[in-house]
Amino acid sequence: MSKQTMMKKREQEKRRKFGMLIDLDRCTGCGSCMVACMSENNIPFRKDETDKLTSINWIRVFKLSNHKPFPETEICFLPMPCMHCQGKETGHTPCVSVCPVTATDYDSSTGIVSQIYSRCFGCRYCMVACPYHSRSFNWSDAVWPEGMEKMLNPQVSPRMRGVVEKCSFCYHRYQEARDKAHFEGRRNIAEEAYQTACTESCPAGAITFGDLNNPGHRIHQMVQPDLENGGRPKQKNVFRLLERLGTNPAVYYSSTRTWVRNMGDNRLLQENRQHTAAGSNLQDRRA
Amino acid sequence: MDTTSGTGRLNHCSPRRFYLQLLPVFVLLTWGIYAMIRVWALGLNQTHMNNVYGFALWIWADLAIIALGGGAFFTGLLRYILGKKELTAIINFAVLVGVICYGSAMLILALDVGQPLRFWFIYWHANVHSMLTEVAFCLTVYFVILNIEFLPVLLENPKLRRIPFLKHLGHNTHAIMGLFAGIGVFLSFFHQGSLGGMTGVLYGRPFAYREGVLIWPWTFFLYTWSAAAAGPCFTLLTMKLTELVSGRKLVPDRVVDLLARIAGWMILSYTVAKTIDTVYWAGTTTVAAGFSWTRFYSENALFHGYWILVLEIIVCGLVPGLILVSEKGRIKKGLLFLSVVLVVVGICINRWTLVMQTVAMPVLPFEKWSLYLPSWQEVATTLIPLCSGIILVALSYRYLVLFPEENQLN
Amino acid sequence: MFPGVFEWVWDIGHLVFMGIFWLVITVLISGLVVAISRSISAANRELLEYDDTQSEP
Amino acid sequence: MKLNRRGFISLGLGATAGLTLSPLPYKLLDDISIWTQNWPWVPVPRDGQVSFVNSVCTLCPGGCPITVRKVDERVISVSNRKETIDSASGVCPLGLSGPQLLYTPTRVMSPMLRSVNGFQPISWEKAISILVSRLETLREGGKPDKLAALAGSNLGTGPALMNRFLGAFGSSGFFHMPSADDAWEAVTWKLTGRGFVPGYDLERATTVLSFGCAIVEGWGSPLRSMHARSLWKETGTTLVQVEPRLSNTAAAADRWIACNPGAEADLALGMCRVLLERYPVCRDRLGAAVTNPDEFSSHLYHHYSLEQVAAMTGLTGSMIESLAVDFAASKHPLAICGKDEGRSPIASREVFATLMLNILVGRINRPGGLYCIERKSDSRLSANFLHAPEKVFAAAAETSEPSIELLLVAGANPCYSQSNPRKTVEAIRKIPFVVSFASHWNETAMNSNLVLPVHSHLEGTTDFPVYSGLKQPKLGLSKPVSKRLFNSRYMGDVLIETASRLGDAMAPFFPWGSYETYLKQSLGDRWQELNEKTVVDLPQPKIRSIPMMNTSAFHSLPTRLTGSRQEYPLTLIAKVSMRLNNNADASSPFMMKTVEESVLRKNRGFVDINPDTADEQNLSEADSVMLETPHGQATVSVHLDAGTAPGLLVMARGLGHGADDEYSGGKGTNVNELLGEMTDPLTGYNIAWGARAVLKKV
Repeated sequence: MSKQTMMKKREQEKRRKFGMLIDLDRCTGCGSCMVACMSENNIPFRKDETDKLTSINWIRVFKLSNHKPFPETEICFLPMPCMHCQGKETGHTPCVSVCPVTATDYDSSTGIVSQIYSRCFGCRYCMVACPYHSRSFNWSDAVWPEGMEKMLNPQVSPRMRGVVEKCSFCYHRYQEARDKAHFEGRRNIAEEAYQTACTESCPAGAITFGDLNNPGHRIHQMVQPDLENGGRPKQKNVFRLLERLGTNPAVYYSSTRTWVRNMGDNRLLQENRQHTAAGSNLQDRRA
Repeated sequence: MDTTSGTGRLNHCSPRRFYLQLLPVFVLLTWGIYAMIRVWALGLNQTHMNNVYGFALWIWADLAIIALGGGAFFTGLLRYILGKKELTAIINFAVLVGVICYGSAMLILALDVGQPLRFWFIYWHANVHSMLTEVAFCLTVYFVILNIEFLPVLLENPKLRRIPFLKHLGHNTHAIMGLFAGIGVFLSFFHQGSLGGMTGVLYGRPFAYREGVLIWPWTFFLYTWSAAAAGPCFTLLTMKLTELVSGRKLVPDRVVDLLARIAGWMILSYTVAKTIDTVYWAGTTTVAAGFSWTRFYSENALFHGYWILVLEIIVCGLVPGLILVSEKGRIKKGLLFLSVVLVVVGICINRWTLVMQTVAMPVLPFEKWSLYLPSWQEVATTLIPLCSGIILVALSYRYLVLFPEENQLN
Repeated sequence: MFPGVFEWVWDIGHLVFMGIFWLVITVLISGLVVAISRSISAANRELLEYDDTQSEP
Repeated sequence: MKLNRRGFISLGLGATAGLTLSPLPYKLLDDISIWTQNWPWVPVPRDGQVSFVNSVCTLCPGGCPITVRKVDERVISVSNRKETIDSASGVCPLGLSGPQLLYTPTRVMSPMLRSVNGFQPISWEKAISILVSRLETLREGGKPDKLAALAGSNLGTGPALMNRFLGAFGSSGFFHMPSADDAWEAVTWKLTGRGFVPGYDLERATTVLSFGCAIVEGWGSPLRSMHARSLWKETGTTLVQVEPRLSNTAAAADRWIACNPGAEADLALGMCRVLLERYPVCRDRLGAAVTNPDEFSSHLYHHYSLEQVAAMTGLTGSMIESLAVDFAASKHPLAICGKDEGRSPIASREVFATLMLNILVGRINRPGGLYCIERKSDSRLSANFLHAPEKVFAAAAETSEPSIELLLVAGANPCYSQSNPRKTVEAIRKIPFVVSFASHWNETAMNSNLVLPVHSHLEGTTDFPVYSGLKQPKLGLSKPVSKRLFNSRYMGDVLIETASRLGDAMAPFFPWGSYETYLKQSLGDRWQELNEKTVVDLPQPKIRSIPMMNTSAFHSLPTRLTGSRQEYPLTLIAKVSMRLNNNADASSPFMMKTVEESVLRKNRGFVDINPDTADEQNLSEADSVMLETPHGQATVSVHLDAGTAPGLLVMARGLGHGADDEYSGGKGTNVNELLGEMTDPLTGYNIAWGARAVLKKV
């Protein structure tokens, strides 16, 4: 192969691309990931958090249903952090490409989509661009009750009113691990040295986090990302949400249940619905 | 005395009566300003926007206002670049409307951002790949140009003319107006387009996403086009309203007819283009994204149903287009202005759906449609442009020469 | 916006965009300068003439 | 004049040009950008020395190991770090809320005395002298037996000390909130004469038949159960969930058996019958275990035919049969019981049926089976038997001359967590003087006369024995992770000081200078090891072989819901969720934030209802209704949920706390107020698993 392509390959190897695989058959919807994230990232809380449309969450747990009547009903929980999309062509992430002030950026050395709170001026264009609704806006001032500000994590700066925030894959933990490695004169960052708060807190062990480009990391084997195709999973039963949009998320899901996998793709879902509809019609005719 | 207004026109109403008539508008404006202050002081929790409706009433108002303000650049293009002299009768007014629209648009943007004091980051840390950056740059510069274009009109005021410098300034700026108008047209083409690009580039939002050429999605061109069509219509509409209020004839019929005819051809051609765009989008773009276009209109048919397409493309596009291009249609003034209204409404609907339906529509299969009702603060602030518009037009009409041929006509 | 401002990049898109922007600004300002300077001089001339007419008995 | 004008113009232009070119505007903008980043009200957390402390979470009986991350003296977060990432770890939402529960403003900050105008802070000195004088009056009045105490549990040194205190004072009125283990103990005690609690070998079982146990929603020791379930995914163990609704556990199970609510025991006995009919080996096992096998079998034959069981459970006969056959066919089948989190007392029948099922498949004291862990507390049993706290309070309230004059409450919140909380509040308020030891304000503290602040779960050293279905019970040691924030003390220290003040009659029984000395002494040589490891095995004798038992007492134990079907056509049951604190205290703000819209909206709680049932009642999503049971009523909204059995109403536990905390207070309804009581005829515990209910549109 030509020198250039070899150089490219070496580049590729040097680059990290952190990603997440969530096993939907293991997830129990307990909510630990959400709470762990809140406490790790100084996410504010209000007296009434029942309006989920104005509530700030870096990771949300959806409850999917197969919409069948009792007792054929099945449900499945789907945790959703920021997908850290690689974008159609690398870096052309839906939100990053539209931010007028470069307040959010795709770091091609980690595959993490950053958010600079002190830069964001709150136009919310990124929120409109994100098909996953992974971004939250600070509609009000964050207020910590007397004494509770003591629990704030110094590694993450609290946000001011009027800016957008989102999951950062606990970037500060990456920095910590990187600095530690650098200090110890190592290049590579051990898999266990950098794990997100949600991964760490999951009692069901449903979340796997690591470097998709690193064959040594478990996630690489569990997903087998096709790096030529924006990291499309080669592994059976592994899928991404809205694959067809070409956002190329770094968050993968796996489930052995077909109806769950269909939930990630509008067309599959539709076709599936049509099939079942046809089926029921037949039954009707027979009846 | 009667000639106090100094525009050399007689039978002006007394200042007292003039301002009394404007009083309700001022009241409404005060309400809007109160809401505006609340929003700036207390933050965007004053609105009913949420994490799904990141864009809402305000952004729609922005897009609509700027489209309608397009009359200034398009009339400018016809008058100064293509040299349609007869449009002199209305160009001043068109520019005034433009100034008002763009001024309001910028005000609303200042309200809409969460950190207004950081507004200048958009220039300072500009991300040139963002359509919004393009909009912001062009908008600001073009607003300056509009003011320059309006300067001569302002300096026509005899009181100001007494100052030689200003008199000459007015004359000189007018002399090189072609240059300014030229830049204005150039910029308008881009920012009108970029506004369309804003939603067009959202490849995460199948309802809004469009393919295109280079960095520009089709909506980029459609927006410029529709603005060129709707702008003049809005100018004509506001002019007509001014005529009704003042009870005087302000612009000769041939001018109205000319502008209406051009607008007619624009809207008609736009409708054709829009139809092609829609068909291609429905048949190809959305399918590639894994959607069937019917879903966009059937799942929430009451608020976002097929009726929107019919209303926007047929009723507010094709119909007025056909009327305006036909001699017979334009002869009947009632019909002419009806279709002008339709065009204006049509463009507002178009901007509405592209903002609202885009965010209302769930992309994830397991999310639901979410609906939104603006808070009174949003409504009140959105009325500011209307009120300030009325007031500015009234004042300008009273103290400036907006319609050069007014006196001959009366 | 200005070279030197944090994150200023020299890529093609940046150059084109900023190039056009500054071009427009330059044209605009020069246009204004011309108009203003002409007006000032004209105004002064007028004033002088005015003075002359005054100075005649 | 002319000059002026000219000067004016040039000046104006000059000034504008000058200003724009000067650095002033840009400096100004820069300042603005900095200023907009430092709103005065946005806190800037101080950085500092990071440290990790291993401890044990005592927020629920699970006693899971935790690692607390600190920056200087500040507690930042709770985790459960492991050396290798793929080894089981994680923390539940409640455990993760540790820092919030430590720093919350709802902490009791100093001793508080209730007076006519609310609670007033007082000194410890004063507080203790009040307590002492109260005790002295009791003693001088010759009625020391009118002193009673209620503890959260009967495990560990805290309750032991309290019990000792009462004993020394001359009162037998020590109670604790009854638990599932107490029910097991009582039942097995009745059956065999030896009380034991179940030690489930979940990890090695190959089929787990769960009678409504919320395995992934906090059952037993929550993390351990969760890990077990994840393990099953790998080992291929089948989880069969018997539950009337599609709970998260049912959803996580390999098979969901939608059995009628309250019919779990019937299903189990039905399965027993199938086993006895089909397999001689089962008959042999029965013969080896009970003194009256024929009586038991004939009882089954008469009352638990497939048809009868099908009628009771709402399942088909074939389903029941296959269930039994598959269960018996599995290598290591294990039946477990204890609805929801399996902490409140279980119906005797259910314990009995589950035990029998495990006996018939021969899984007692066998790998992957049910180990019998002895608990020798017969004295306490006899004391507690048919004396569940709610009854005692009720009695105390009814008699004209109160049977309790001074009540000490520690680690319990009966005014919320007991059935009929309203009744309990009345009863408690009738007691002349109530002292509660509490780290946080709760419903019971609000209703006491004297509130004494104790250390929160991250501030003190406490031993924490954990049974909750563990095959090998554990002893944990919770460490003082944070320095004490408020003027709080150990309950033990207060008791010791009080005793010494009460003079020679009491002092000799409490020779230790402080609670910690007592703790060290009582732990003896295990203290060192425990201090290092924070969790050690609790040496607990297993009963190798259960004594022959007589089942006759268990053949007819009617537990029917009160109220008529005509009047109350529906059935209300409760559901638990990891996102809410289902124990005595309120949920943390973070937990409240994770609660779904279908459970709570604004301050209105929801009940799940099957869409068809909703149609019959012509209700649609989020309609608000008046929910009435024979025990109480509440305004709620309905949530249409296909996973809920027709005719069933499901309400979340852990809501409707007293309004003292604006983050959790006054939100939703406390389901205990609607469920009321259902007394178990053998143990006397409240085993209300539901209530007849009716919905009325409002």
